[in-house]
Amino acid sequence: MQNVLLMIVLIPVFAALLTLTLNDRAHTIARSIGLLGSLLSALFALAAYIAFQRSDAAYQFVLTIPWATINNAFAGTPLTITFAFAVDGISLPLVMLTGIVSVMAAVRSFRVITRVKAHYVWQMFLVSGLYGVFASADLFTFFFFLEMTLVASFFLILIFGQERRQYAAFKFLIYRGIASVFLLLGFVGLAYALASSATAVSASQYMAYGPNFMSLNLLQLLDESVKAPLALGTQTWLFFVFLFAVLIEEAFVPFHTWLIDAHEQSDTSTNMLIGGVLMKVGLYIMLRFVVSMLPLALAKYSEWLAVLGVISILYGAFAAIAARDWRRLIAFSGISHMGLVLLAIGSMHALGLQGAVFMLVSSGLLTALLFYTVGAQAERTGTYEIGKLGGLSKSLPVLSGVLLVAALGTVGLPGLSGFISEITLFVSSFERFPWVSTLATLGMILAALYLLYAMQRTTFGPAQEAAQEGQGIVRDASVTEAIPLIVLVAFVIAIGVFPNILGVVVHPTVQALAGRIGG
Amino acid sequence: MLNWQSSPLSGTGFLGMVIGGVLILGLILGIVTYLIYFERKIIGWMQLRIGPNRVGPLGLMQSIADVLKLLIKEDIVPENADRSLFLLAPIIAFVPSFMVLALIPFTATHVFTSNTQVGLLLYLALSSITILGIVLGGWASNNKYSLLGGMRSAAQMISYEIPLGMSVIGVVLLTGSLNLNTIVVDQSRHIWYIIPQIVGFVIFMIAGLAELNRTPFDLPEAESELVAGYFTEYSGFRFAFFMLSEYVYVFALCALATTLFLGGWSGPFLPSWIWFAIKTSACIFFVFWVRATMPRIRGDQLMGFAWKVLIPVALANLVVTAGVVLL
Amino acid sequence: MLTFTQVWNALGPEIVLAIGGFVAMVYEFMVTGRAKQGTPWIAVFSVLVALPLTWSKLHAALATYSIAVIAVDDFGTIFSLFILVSALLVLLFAIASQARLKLAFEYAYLVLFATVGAMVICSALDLVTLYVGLELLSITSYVLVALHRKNVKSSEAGLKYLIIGSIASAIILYGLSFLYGIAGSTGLSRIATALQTAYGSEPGFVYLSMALILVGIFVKISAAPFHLWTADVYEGAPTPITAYLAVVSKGAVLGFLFRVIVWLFGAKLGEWFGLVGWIAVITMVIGNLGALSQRNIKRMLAYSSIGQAGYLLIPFSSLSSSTLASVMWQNLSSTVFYLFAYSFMTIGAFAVFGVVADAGGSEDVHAFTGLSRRSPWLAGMMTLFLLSLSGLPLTAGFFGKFSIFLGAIGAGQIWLGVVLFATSAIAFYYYFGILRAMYGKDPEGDRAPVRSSPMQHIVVALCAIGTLWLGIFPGPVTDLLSNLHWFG
Amino acid sequence: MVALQPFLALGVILFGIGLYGALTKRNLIIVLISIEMMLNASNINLIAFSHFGVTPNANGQVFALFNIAIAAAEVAVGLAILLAFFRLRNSADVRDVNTMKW
Amino acid sequence: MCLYANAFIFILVFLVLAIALPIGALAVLGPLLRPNKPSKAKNSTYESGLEPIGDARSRYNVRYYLFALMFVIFDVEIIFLYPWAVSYLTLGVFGYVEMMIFVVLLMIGLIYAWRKKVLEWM
Repeated sequence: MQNVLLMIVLIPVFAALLTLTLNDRAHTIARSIGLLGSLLSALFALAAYIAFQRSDAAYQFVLTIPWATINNAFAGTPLTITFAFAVDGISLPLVMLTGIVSVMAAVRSFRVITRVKAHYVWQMFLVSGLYGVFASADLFTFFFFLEMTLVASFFLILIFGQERRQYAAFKFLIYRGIASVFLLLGFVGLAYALASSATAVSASQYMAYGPNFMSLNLLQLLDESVKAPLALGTQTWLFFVFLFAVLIEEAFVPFHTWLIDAHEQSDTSTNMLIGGVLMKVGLYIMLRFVVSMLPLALAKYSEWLAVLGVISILYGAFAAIAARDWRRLIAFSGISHMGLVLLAIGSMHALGLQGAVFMLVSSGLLTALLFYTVGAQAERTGTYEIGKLGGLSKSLPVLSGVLLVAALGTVGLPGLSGFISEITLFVSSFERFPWVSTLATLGMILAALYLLYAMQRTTFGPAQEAAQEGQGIVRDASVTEAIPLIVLVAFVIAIGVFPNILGVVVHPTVQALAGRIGG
Repeated sequence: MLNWQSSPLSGTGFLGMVIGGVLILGLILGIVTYLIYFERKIIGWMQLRIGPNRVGPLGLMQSIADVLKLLIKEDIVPENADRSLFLLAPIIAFVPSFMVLALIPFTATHVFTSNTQVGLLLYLALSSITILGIVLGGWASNNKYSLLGGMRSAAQMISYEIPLGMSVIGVVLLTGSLNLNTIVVDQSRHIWYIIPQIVGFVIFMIAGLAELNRTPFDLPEAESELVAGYFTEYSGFRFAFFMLSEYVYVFALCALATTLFLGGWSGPFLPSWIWFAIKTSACIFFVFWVRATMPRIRGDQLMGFAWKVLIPVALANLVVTAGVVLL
Repeated sequence: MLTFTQVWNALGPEIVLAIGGFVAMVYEFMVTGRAKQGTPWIAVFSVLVALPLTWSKLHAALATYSIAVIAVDDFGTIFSLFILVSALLVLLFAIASQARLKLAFEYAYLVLFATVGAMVICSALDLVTLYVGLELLSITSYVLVALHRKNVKSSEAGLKYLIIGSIASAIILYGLSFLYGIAGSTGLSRIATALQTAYGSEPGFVYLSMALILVGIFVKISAAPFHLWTADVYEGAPTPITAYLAVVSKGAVLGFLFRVIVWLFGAKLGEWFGLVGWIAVITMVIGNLGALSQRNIKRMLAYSSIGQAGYLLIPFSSLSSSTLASVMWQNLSSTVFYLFAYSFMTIGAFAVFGVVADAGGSEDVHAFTGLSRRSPWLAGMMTLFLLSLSGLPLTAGFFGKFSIFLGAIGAGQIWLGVVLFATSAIAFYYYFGILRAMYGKDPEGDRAPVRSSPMQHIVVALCAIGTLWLGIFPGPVTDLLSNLHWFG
Repeated sequence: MVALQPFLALGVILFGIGLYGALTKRNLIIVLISIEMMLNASNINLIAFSHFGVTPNANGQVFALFNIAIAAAEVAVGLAILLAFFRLRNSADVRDVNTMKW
Repeated sequence: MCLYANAFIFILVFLVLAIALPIGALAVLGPLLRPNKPSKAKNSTYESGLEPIGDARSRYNVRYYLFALMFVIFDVEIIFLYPWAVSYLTLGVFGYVEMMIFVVLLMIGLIYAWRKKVLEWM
């Protein structure tokens, strides 16, 4: 099982390379390769889930491939860079999420009819990058795959987007590029700080690790940060570097505009991957690096996180109310929900952290579902504008039904995945920040308002012009279209009803993590 | 007392220098005056004419009369000329021609000679300044003939300067010094360098003639083509200075040839300066003889000859000489 | 008195190149017609001979091989290797472009002579040798730039480069003359010794000479604010020559910078190198911002190379904060690593640009429109080079930048590292602009594949292999670099 | 060092004039001449140092000789390029070097 | 002042004399002796008696420049032969070989110019 993660990451790359060799017109083969690649990766992810040691909080399936050594990297200390893969209870659910969403996106991409080959190539690269980000156990590996997602998404937006796709693609590139810079700075700073503090603590540790001491390997860094925690000053500036990167990555207010443009201009499958998976990366960074290795700074500035989270929640909610376009609405709603996760992290509690992970997965599934449905509707009616849609429940009962499930799930209806996430999350945040959390609940209430209103406008009510025009023939979801919907809905319900399928995996890790921050 | 060669400079030593300089100046003016006479006579005889014979006995005063005539003629500056350059050009041409005389060892005691270690190099360096005067004169006149003459002579002089410079390196190789006096002393001990360096000597004389713009290399002032070449617009004494510098160079070049190849002032029995005068006169006679004999060559032949014949031959001479010296 | 063996040991590769240059020259003017096409191959052959010779000099004992004016140390050797590899690529590139560019065949040996100059700069131990090498490189470069005699742009570029370059040379020389005055010797080691006392006794001269030399060098490596000539010269020069200027000239002068400044003014590093840090920052910012507004790809790449010069100055300015030898070695190896990476990706980018611009008859970004549909292979290669230039992982550019970044952080110059990557993020914009043209748009008009020759593909492939190799398996190179005894 | 200063001063003056001329003059020939002046300023320095310097030796003069040769090469190349430019643009004025944006 | 300088002071004396003579003859003696009656015709440019046509400072053949360039290179290179020649006897075989290389390079340069038809006048 040791290579399972490597397989997961590499299969999409092979699929992409295979697709590259195809003829430009071999659309069907390209689609099949794309679907098969995604499916195979997802199956391996499932295998990893099954083989995962439930009770173990530590990293599993560790695989380290040495890559390069920079001698004298810092005043005589060599720096080893590796390709290292491993998952724990936080990253495994996200790997699973990637698997589910990527397969659905691959199915969805059947609808692409121009430049099919290029679409699948970039999509496979994006998927591989996403897997890589979550499965990596080395700062360099992480960064590498993050950049891979950046380039791949750039091209997906650029080639397959709407009218203003160039603007959106470049905005996406620049924002996330800058975020990457800060991330890299944070990474190097982290590695450097952990190395230097360790040498200060004891020479024997240094000797024990030998020349491999200065490393970007996450396992070693974690180990080191437990043995010799960083000084508060160091933690603080690293914390802010990471925070800044995450704010941009995660499109928190005021850095949110790039996400709105990207979502508005992308095609559906890209939106599913970006909104469903890529937008979870920033908070994953928060959980992975900040919570585990900078606990002092986190404790000191956790209020900041809560406040930033609430600002995003409320801003996202109000902006979503004002949104006239479904995609904008989903984007703002996503920002709003991610603010919730930030708040949960700020609560510094095991339950909150668990809620955060749940929220990431749940929101990923629901966002993908929403984008899928909305995209499918727009394909038929030719518009995303809420005001122009209406009365679709008659002509499109399946799609409308799924939209309803998705909206309800996002709002937090019990029995769906959103509820269990929100409830765990709020429990812990109320304990720590009662006032702020009250404001956050207001955001959730607003979410119910805008989502249900928009859904109601679209699904029920009088049929609008656009819906009627809809190229004459309006057909409900075909079988191939319905499968992803059903699968996604099934997962949403499964998590809502049996939270333990996630919980058993997440819980031990989160407990261990919370132990570090005193939760 | 007036000797400045062997003691640190004093007032009287400086006086000696000045006296020496003035003496040479007077001497050279006389020499040039009679060089012109000499040339006209020689060419006349060779062409079965009489040459100047009206002014003074045997026409001896002819050149002096010419000089005086030039002195009292009007100094015309053309309207469109670049006035300051036009006025300056003859002086630029003349100054180096006179300065090189300071380097020639006329006698064994070389009172009138700057006995410097880099004499030969200085000679070549100074003499090439004259080209500037000629080009500037041609350009400043704003006359098509002048300009063309100036350009031609510049091209010719720079082309021939290279073989000239190369041809004397053989002599330097044999002596191991650039000091003209040492070169002469060396020859007086061994053999005149014209024997081992006969190729060098031939190149030197040919290139020297071309440097002087004399027949058969007198294209820049070819009367039939370019009126008077670069000094078409010059008149009066400015014209005289161009002429003067040309004849001073004839003398200086022959003196240099004597020094480098013919043993300079060295020779048995007679005083050294007489040996020097004899050898130089022979050289000068040769130069005039060539003028009387040879036709003018064509422009392309002229340049091609320098680059395609003289320079390779000079280099070959250099290689052979160096090899022989090494053995 | 020197023996021939000593000279050969110290200058073997240079001698091979020089002889190769003259053979190529004689061959070029003795044959006529199609046979002239053999000229650059003679040059390629001599570079191929010189490469293993240089390689064998790695780890050579300094004392055994060095002569008074030339040091055989690993610093010079590794820079020479870089120069030779780049020169080889440029030569192949030029051969490939020959059919369209109609370059005079003189370029073959001019490149060789310039390469000799560049190599001499990097291993010179004497001011005279240093300056002669510098001028050999510069003067041949002027000619190379102006090689298209019938082309106004080329002549103008040559003229501009000549004037700016000569002024810079003159300034450097003036600085060097004061060094000679201070030390009474032209040997670098003697000067270094003399300078240690001269800081106290003759501070004016020391600082004056240092300032003059630095200014001259900054002009030559087109560091801002002395960069104004770069874009014009690069635009006007024939494309292979542009690549040569961007890579070899810059690299060699950087070697000059390290050799002279670090050796001679080492004692005052701390005081002055903060200034170099500022220059590096300005250069990075101006280069990358300047590139944003360029429509002509050649100019854009020129500005990008200004930015790269800024990156290359970072290790140099990082030397200030620490006197640790290990910091210096790290900075040197990251510089050299980046130079190699820079060589592959820049020459590669110029090579693809050359193919596309020649075929399209335009140097504008429009020439690239829809390239991915017309020639996917070229588009893919260009993507690789651009990604490497923007510093994305698994390409040479990332690892190079990363190690420079590490060096800056290690020296405590975090802000330099931040500016490095922040300006790289700006650079995304214009690099991806080309990608946008290649992938985002359909070809205008001509949809046929871009005309190209096998030779062009070979050059591009070689550069791509280099870029990927350094990006994916940097290990061997970093090992090699970390085991060098830089200055013996 | 008493005798050194006048030479250095001469060098500075020459260098200054040369730099000024090279940067401001419009005629390209004059620019080239100015650059030559800058080089010669260095030569004066070198020769002055070689005679009056801390340890008088011939190195400076050798350096100066090399410089002269280099300067000759530079000027030859410069004139050749200028010539090519002149034949294309019929001008030797700096302001006409303007095909590309400066 | 040492003996070394004497030789050059002597040359300086010659320089002064060489400047003094033309100045004396042209600026001092000349105005006393010469008439000065400029007229339009007299001051016009001589062109075989015709009215001058156009400006004389036109472009001339590029050959002149090429020869000038050749001269610059070769003349300076020759200067290098002088110090070599002077100290030739102490340099020995090494010096010979080095200078042969130098001469061969010069020859290559010359033949280059030759083959490239730089030496064809007119």
